[in-house]
Amino acid sequence: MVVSPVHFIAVPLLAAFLMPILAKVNKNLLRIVPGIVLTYLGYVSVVLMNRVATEGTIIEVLAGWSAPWGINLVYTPFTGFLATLMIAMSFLIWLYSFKFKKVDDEPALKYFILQLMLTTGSVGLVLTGDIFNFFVFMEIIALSSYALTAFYRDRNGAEAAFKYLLIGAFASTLFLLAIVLLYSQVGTLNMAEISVRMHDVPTSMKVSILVLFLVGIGIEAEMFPLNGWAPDAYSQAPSPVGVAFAALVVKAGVYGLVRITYTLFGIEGSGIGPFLIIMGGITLVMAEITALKQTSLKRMLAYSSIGQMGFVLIAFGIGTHEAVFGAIFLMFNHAIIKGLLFMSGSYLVYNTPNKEIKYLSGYGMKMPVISLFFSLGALAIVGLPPFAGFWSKLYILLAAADGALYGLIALILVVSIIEIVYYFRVVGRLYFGKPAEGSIMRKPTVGGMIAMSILAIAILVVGFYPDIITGYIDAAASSILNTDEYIKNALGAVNELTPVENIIQ
Amino acid sequence: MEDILKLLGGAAATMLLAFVVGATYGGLVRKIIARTQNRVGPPWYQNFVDISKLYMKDTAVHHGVMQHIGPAFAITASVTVLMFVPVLREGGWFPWFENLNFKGDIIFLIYMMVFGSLGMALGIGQTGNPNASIGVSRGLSMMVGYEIPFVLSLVSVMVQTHTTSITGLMEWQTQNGWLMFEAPFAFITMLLAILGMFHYAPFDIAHAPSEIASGPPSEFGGKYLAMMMTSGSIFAFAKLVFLVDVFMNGASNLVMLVVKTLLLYMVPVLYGAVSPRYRTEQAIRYLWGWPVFFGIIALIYSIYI
Amino acid sequence: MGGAILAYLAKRITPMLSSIVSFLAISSAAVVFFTMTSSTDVVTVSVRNFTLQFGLNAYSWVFAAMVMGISALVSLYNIAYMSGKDRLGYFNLNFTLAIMSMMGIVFANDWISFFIFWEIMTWSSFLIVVYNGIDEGKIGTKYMIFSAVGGYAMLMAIVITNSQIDSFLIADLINAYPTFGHGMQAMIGILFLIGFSVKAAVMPLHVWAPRAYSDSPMSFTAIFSGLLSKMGIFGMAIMFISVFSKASIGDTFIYSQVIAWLGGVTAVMATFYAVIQKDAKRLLAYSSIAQLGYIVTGLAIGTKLSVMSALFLAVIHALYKGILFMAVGAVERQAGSTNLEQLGALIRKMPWTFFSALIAAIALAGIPPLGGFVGKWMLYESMITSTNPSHLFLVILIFLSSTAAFLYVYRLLFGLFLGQEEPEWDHVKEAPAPMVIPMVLMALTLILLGYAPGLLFEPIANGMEFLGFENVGWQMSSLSNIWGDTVDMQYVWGSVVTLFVLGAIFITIKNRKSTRYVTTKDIHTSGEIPEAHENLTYAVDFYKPFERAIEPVMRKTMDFYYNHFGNGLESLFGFVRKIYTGNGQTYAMYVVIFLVILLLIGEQIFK
Amino acid sequence: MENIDFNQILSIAIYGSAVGLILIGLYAVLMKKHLTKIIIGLSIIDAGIHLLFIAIGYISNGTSPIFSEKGISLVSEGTKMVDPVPQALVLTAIVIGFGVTAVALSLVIRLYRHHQTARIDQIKTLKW
Amino acid sequence: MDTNDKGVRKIVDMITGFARSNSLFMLAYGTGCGDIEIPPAMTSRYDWERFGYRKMATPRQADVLLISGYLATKTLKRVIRSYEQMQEPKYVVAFGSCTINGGMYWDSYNTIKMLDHYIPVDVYINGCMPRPEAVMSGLFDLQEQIKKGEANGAQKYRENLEWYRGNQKKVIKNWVMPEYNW
Repeated sequence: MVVSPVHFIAVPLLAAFLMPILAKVNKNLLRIVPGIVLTYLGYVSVVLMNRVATEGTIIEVLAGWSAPWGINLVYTPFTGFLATLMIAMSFLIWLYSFKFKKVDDEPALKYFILQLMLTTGSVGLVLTGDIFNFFVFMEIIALSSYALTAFYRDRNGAEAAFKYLLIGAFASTLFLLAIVLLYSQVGTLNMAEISVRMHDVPTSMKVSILVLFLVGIGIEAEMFPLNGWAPDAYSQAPSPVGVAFAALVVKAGVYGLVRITYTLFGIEGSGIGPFLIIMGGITLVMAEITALKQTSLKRMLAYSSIGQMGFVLIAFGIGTHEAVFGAIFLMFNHAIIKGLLFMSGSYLVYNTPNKEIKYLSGYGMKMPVISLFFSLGALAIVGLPPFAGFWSKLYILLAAADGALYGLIALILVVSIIEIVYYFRVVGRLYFGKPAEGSIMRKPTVGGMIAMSILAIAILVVGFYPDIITGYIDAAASSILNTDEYIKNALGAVNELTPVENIIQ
Repeated sequence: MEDILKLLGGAAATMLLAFVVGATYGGLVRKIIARTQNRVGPPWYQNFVDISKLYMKDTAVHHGVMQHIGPAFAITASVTVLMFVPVLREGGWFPWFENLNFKGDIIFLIYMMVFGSLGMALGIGQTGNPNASIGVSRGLSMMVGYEIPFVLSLVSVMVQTHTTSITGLMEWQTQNGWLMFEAPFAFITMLLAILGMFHYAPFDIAHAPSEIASGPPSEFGGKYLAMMMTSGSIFAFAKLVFLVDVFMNGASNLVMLVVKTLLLYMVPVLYGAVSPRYRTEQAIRYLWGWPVFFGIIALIYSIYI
Repeated sequence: MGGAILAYLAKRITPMLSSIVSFLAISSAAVVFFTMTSSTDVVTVSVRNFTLQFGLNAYSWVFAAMVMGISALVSLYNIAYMSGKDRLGYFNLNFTLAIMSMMGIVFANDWISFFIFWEIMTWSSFLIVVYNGIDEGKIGTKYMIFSAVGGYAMLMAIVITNSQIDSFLIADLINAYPTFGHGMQAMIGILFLIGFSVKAAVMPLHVWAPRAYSDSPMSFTAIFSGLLSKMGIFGMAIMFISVFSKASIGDTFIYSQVIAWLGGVTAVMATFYAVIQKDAKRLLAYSSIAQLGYIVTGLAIGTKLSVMSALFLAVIHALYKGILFMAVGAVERQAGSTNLEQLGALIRKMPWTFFSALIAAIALAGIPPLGGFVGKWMLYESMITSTNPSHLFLVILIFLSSTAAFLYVYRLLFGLFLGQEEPEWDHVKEAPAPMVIPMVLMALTLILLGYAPGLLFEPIANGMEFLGFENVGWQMSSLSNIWGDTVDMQYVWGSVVTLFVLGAIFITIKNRKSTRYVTTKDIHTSGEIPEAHENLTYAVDFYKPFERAIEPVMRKTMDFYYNHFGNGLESLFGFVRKIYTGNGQTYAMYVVIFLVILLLIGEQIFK
Repeated sequence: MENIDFNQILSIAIYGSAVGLILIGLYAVLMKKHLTKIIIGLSIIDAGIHLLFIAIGYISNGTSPIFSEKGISLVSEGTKMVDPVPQALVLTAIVIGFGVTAVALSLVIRLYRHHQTARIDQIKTLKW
Repeated sequence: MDTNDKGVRKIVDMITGFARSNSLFMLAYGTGCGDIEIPPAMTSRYDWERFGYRKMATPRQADVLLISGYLATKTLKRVIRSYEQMQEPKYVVAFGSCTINGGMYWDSYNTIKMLDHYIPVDVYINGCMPRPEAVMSGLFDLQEQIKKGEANGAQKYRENLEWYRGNQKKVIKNWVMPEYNW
């Protein structure tokens, strides 16, 4: 079987729609099928990664229509890296949630379908080379996220989901409006093509489109004034979904932001860079400040996630190769570390009222392994060596220093101190104090333990030996920065098959 | 071998001299205080009698090994200080009293001077007597008070003369005149500091006999007290010689030595004879007030002269 | 060299399941270290686009030897001290990590690995600080905040340096520093100094230290105060000597002055606080801060003698503060308390502990003839002989601090070991051998160093020559300043020891038969008979008069201001976060407002 | 008045009504407190945008967008064919909008059951 | 002691006698009204310091225990303890009639009559109260005794400890004195 990027979308989507039928056949199938699908996708992505490394960007044209008319998937090192990351995280989430919903099968069915759809959406969003499909995948993500957020009937999930929906629908509307305006100006939906034709667009219109895009995608990327939905959704969604938000949804959002700013509008000299830095800075500060005052562990993690995204935005805003490298590294780190934190954290707070931190005293003794994982994650996310988080922070700081942005460095470091404070509050609490009476520990499932162990090992390995991953990230950074190459590759397919020939076929 | 013999002989001679002069001074002080109070006072040799009586006490009790060797700390400190202080200036009888004059300097002596206090304090601590501990607390606190002007004065002298050794200081004085006049502010500071240093009134709260039962030595009797008093006599003399060396160019013969030390000694004694008593914190604040002020002036003077 | 690194990496991965394993690991690393012959190997690890270098030089050898030697002994102590406590694996893992990260710091030849190990050291020690779990985590948080401030200041300096010279090597910074502009020099210098000052607990950045020192298990505090804080000194010495001295005098003069005075003020204030403490651990913690103040001052003055004294004091301080913390730890373990107002008269029960503590206390007080005096002497002499008038005033501060140090030293020994014997402490026994042996060994080292400080001068002089001094002279047992005045430690030592032995013999054999030991209940109490349970020891508010005398300077602590600042900040944060109202419509409103604003000013932003 | 181009009026009307719909929807979303009204507002915004999209793609007097073999050249000639893409996209968007609305309404039902109210300013259990 | 050393011993005794007698450190037990006579003896009117007498604050340093007046059974306990804490050689000087025979408290139920029964007294000074002159005269007597080597109350006390203890315990009902190895 020849692997191609299409499988990323086709296989999970197919599986998702087949699952109700499969569930009728055997109830256990619906737990196993996502695993099989994701394992297969993992295989595909590994193969493709290797192929990209040797042959360069892979373009997959769908339905026989080549660019700029047809819908195409662009598998660059950058998108490939993100897709692989997403699939890997998705697989771990599946492992983690394998036995999570055993109470009754009906929600489990929905859950796995939605999870597969979420994966599809995220991976598709990353891979697509077409702005409207981008929108469609964004909506797939959004819809499955709404549903997943409201998954538990007994929590305030519905409220969170409604807020998410309200903002999310707004986002998609604005995004659509942007697409409309863009189309009216350039008359194409292929991103590479748009990028080429962007020069001709009058500035005011260009700015309006950019602003609409920024706001629309900024909502998904949790940019500051647009992120009111995020903490609620993170904290009310089932914990694997929290992981999925951190590892898939937000990453997709950031990807979109980057793709639009870098490829469509061009980062250099456009004022987008400083804008991203400023907005990222504000996001970072606001989120960390708010996180400091949280009493609920999950909300704290959510705000921390927002903060990290702000950090990523800063790094993308700086826009040098080093900064983008750091940003992608940070995206990777954030996915694995926040994944670990959400996974272990939700075990910790499983039985505490309101998921409050203050009830966690002394859990270090009751749940040693989980607490260890959480502490590891906490150490890593604040960027303490020798864990993974340190390297990404270091590279971003180096990039900032190269740009002589000393104030920014100071800001990042001050905020890191706030981050340290609230994370270490929790870690400190875990390791001393007496556990409250009658608190029941939830035993972690085998799948969950495996997932967390893999993440923990990944954090350690990347921390000790970052070179294991830096090669891929370097390639990814080059590919996102090199817009011309992207255009050439994406449109290069045109030269191989002329559209007319296509039509005739 | 000869050196060692000479050293030991010199040391013994110096110790004897110091003890005799120190104890005599002790008697004289008592006499003088008595005279100021319109009394006759004990004979000048009274201290010898007291000390020898105490050595002749039949029994002695101690509360533990630290109390037992506490007086040994004290005598170590006083004799070591004595060994490193030039008793006489070059020439004359000097070779007999050379001891270890060239092996140490002022900073070392400052530190050596507190060695005994601390050792004694440890011995005193072991007795468990609350009065003794209160005395120690007061004494050590007061020490912090007077060390500051003391050191300020010495530092300014050292800065002015560009040497930290006593023999160097004395050479400087031989050429340039007594530091008492060359460094007047330092001398004033020192005079104020030694009021506290000799623990006479008004800085005698550490030993207040009727309030805290003579304070630190209240559990020491017999040979322990005798040794403390011996050490005290030697130490008083050593300190005086040190001060005379620093400010009055030492002495070329024993007569001059006695005259100079006695003159200097009279300052705290006479001041104390007519003074009431400061509380500890008052004493510390006093010592950190004018004396330090003068000390700083002395330091500035020594830097810019 | 490579062996040590390897051993150390291997150790790090091994889960430290018991203290013994950790002791074996550390001591074997120590053995490897001390038997290492060639010290010029450089191990290079490359990460992406830069390389990390590890190597040993004459300067870092001093610190490496100190770390290895003392931590090997302390880890022996640790076996007995920690036996029977919870979560040994957790503790020992961090314990070993901290020690090994210190080795990493001294081995590091580049700033990145320096920083990596620095931070490992920080968080592993943080995890130990919260191990005891007292006071709701405030101590740990404070420690972490300040360490983070320091660490990040350092990181900032590192990345800025890299942006200037495109190299992380320490040597490159030293060479390139003079070529920077003034602002850049100042920024890098100050940031590095902040980073190191936090660990060295210099005055405005010290508030984490007392509690962090006192609330960790004592076997770690011996390391914490003795060695870990020395890493700040390690870095500071590099800054002051190698980096600043290459730059033009005028610029760096100010930093040196400021830091020197800060060190002096630290020494005085911390000493005052130490004097009024009621808890032995807290007392020692403040004392550590004060002693670090001396060392910092010594470094900042920057003459040959002062730097030598600072490095000498650094090593000596590790020794004596290690002993004292271990002794207090032994008391804590045996008697279950470290309250100076309650304990007493343990001297007869724990003679060896007392002996080591006594030696260490004498060294701490700087009284001849022990090693502590050597360091202090050099420090004073360097200041007095300094050509800079401000140092002459500084010497008074230092002197005040070191005189006041007698107070707390006495308080410590008195509170723990002297005073009246109480039935309450009758059960106390001498600490087990693994605890006593390291203490006594270290005490003997102190005595030896008093006799022959040259043993320590040699590596220090080599290290200083490496750092950039020329012709660092030293003699085996004689100290001298630049005015040519000397102190002959052999004679001092000989005189003191001879006289002491003679005096002790005399007082012992005199009336030996009729000299008796009586219990501490048999004291003069104006005839009153104290009952067995009555404690007459004067231990509460021991230095109340002194406290009253220094009261004006003690009214407001630095801690107070920091707490106010922190609380104000927290309430500000609490206010700011109200922007997340919880109303979905408000969020939508934010989106629209943001959109409108961007649309309005978009053309100005995006060109 | 005879100069008035009907097409121009039509396009102004269409564009105007699109913008109007968007603004009305925006008002509903931002000002109305009832959840259902907010959702209706969202739908109205959607409708407005769809209208706008169609309007952009529409070319008066254009032919229906059916490619012949010379399809490409038709585009380059320009004006005769109505752009098919917006229509296709709007169809997709409508479907998506429908989905969103459905999910939203189901959420409203659940919220009402949970809180016994459908006023958005009273559903604020999650905040700060 | 060898007979040959007799001469030496004599000289030594002389010196010790001189030193001991001329350096009397006193611990005044000033419970009774007699204590008011000590300040005049100390101060410039009579100035006993000229004879080497000196008031000490603690029994450890003192040679002489001055009992200045009547002793209640309650205070006797303190006296005994103070006496036992003194270092040998030690002497007791009791003054005032009360210490001799109870004086005006001769029929009091809680005042001891003969101090001699409880601790060995070297010198009694009678009078109610004895004037400073009398006190000093008594001390001169003590000096003479010391010189002659006759003031050996402490030795007596040690030898007849059981008898003394018996007497002491008779009057002190709640005997809680610790058995120090004085």
